[in-house]
Amino acid sequence: MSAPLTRAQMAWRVAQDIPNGAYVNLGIGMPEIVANYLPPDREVVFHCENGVLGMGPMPAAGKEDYELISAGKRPVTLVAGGAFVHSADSFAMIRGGHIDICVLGAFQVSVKGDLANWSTGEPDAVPAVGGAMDLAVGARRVFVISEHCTKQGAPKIVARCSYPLTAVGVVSTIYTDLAVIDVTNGGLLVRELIQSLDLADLQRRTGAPLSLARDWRALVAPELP
Amino acid sequence: MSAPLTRAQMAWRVAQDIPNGAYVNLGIGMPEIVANYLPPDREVVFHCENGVLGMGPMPAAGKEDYELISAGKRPVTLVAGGAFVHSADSFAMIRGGHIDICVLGAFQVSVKGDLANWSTGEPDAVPAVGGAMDLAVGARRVFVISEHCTKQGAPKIVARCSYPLTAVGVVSTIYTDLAVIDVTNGGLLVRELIQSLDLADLQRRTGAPLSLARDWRALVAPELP
Amino acid sequence: MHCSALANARRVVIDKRVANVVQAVAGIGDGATIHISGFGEAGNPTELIHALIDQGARELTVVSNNAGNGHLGLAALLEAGRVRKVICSFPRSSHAEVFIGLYRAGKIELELVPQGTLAERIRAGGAGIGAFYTPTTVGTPLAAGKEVRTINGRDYVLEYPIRADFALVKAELADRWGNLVFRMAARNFGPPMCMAADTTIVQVRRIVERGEIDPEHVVTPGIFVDRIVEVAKPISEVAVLLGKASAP
Amino acid sequence: MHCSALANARRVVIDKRVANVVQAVAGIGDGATIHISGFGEAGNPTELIHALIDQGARELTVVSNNAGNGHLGLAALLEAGRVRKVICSFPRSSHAEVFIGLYRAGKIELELVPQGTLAERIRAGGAGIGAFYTPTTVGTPLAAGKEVRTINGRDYVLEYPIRADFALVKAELADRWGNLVFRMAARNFGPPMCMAADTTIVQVRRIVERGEIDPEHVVTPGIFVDRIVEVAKPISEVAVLLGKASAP
Repeated sequence: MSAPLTRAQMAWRVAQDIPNGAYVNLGIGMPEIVANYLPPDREVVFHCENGVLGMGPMPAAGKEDYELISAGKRPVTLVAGGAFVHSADSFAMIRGGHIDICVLGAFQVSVKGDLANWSTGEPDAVPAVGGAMDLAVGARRVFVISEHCTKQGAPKIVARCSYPLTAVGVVSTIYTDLAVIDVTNGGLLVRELIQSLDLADLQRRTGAPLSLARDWRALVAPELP
Repeated sequence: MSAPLTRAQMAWRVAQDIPNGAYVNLGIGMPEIVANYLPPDREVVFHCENGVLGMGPMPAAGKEDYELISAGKRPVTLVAGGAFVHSADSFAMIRGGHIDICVLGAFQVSVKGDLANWSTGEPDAVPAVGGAMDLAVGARRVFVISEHCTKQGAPKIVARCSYPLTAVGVVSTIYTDLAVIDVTNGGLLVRELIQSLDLADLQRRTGAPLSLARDWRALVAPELP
Repeated sequence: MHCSALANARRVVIDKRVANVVQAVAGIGDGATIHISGFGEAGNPTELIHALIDQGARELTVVSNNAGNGHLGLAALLEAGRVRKVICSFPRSSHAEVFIGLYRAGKIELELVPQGTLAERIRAGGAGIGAFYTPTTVGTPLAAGKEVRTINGRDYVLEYPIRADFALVKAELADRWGNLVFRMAARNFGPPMCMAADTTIVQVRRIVERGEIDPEHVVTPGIFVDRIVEVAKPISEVAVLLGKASAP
Repeated sequence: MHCSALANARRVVIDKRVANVVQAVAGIGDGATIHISGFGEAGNPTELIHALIDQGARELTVVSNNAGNGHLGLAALLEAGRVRKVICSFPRSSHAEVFIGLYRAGKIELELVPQGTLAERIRAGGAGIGAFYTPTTVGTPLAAGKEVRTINGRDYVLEYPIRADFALVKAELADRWGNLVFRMAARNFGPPMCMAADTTIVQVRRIVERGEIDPEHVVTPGIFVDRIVEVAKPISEVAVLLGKASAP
């Protein structure tokens, strides 16, 4: 297979990199569906910044309880071994470095791992940040999941973010529909690439210099509904 | 009656000034016995800085549980409506101004309400402060309970503390075996005085200027065992 | 600090129950700063807010994670024109049309605070902390004008506490001493807000006897609570939004 | 931050149980900083401390509210000459003769921290706060050399977080995910210390099944805990001090 990954496949790809035992926060939007593709033998604890530690799957229809919701304000469930905490304690978990992985969407990511995902800076936009800035600086590793380019074809991986920043130098790995790219001190390192592209193709779609990891692999994902 | 108050009578006198509904922390030593003399119609919640809110009386002999102790490390009980919290939350109560009254012993109190009660500054002393500094700055009102003079007859109420300070300008009222004295912006105001002394007598035992409240009263306490 | 007149102690008898939401919100004056608990539709003290609307206080500053949903609760308070300023982390929820309209019309002030910084600033207000350094917002527009300090090689922004004159909070159970337990994700900002207001007002589904709440399970001890009122069947904002219930 | 190799994640499988106290304290190296829970005789992880004595680590810095009682637990660790420095609020307890002897002989360093500042510095270490301003110690010898800042007309002292390499904590119950509940006043420094160590090691009276601890009643969630070990009948320091039990 060689086509760009679907959103489901991107989420699946991120899920493969979440190790057993990790404490994970999934941002609102595409990151939320990562939970659906976790390999069944993995035990992972999902954290929601509104104070739910041990988020489980969506409840059955009719069983929704709007006092048990995710940060995205959808009804969820709690797994055995979960716990409820208040907002100050929840963000102590985040800011204190207790969340192993946070998966966030992005408007832009820079070559230095700067993240812009909360505001496009348009003058009439109503600004809203939620927990994004705390998650970006606090999680041990920040995974970005995002289409490689905007709908207009502009690169989202850039030399320098033009949108207002969420946090500076925080992104570990970028998972796009075309590639998996580590942000390293030596720059952007392509670890996986879909088979229909070569590095030059990917570079044309990217606003910052890429290099190919010596052990790079083909980015392949199963067919998913 | 005209003699200096006994320690029990001093504790009784402090207890009369603890209003219904107050959240109260009693320091280690003489302050602890204040609880014994609370008028029976008062509902007061005693806080211990080790995380006990709602401290009750001592347990019956043989019923001691050394996981339920006061800040003075004596076995206590918990009243209905009490709660256990951890040390950071317990001191949030103290530092955050949620304790209405703290009763502390003193080596010295200054005319400005400075308190010295944790160290005599002797060079070979092992320093130890516990929660005294947090209580002194955090409680809404600090009551000092202390003999008026040292065993050697030196005044404990002074123009300026010679011992290392616990906190600056925090004492509201001083309850001694001779008098009840408010610390005010205008200086030390004697509100109650035992009948065998007049102000000049008290002044000779005090290291800072006193004035007598217009509505001063005799300091009288019942006979107590 | 310098007065032994004890008559005006804050709490006269430890029975914090009031009869109804009208009494619960008594004394909230124009210009007050008010903490309002809740995240999305969980933990909003909707009945207290509606009592506050009826009570009439104006020019309020509201501290809350969101800025109201639909036309109920905080959104209704905004719509009634009572709020001068909102301090929140996420005013742009899916049903935040009231706030968005006021904001675009220049009729309301917004102080945008990251959610973790908001929670910590409120906790600091309740815990007597004068200010604290947080790594959140370093290098972003939200740090503009703020002091930045490098500590152990990492940059931090200085943030100040947020205290309120009143906190309006929703909890699950209370006893007459004001001990509280919450329910699931409705806990959110309730506990820190209870700590950080001069007067903390809590609506609960049920008031139980003193001693019924296990002292190991108390989430917010009564020392942080001033008034409690039972609202046995609070409105579900989401039910109204989804058309499954009607507004009060 | 810049590595996608995932093999070395801190937690490989969420079963934090270890078989015994020897395994529990494995890996504590010379020179480590160690949080030790407890206040007086309540909440001391005595069996973990004795395992640490047997394990042999030296030149330790210990953070604990007190500095040991009698000749057990922390006092025994001090007596064995393993501790270079103690950070505590009240080292002069009624049975603190071991610490007092070492201190007077110049054989141990002491950093004296007011109890509330100690608790808050530990919490800050666990919560990612870079530093904070507290009113405690202003104008006293314990503020010597520290930055003082006036905020809203009140003076505050700047204090920094205290993190440890390891925390040794005693709790009551745990499940295999490391969720904890404590017992009465033995809770004290346990929860903040669990948050503020690279590796948190907890002895509990009983390990229960996952799900047995009500999610509303969890005091320290497992995210803050790395290793748990069951010590069904922990020694009572006070019973030994009072001559009602013998030392191990």
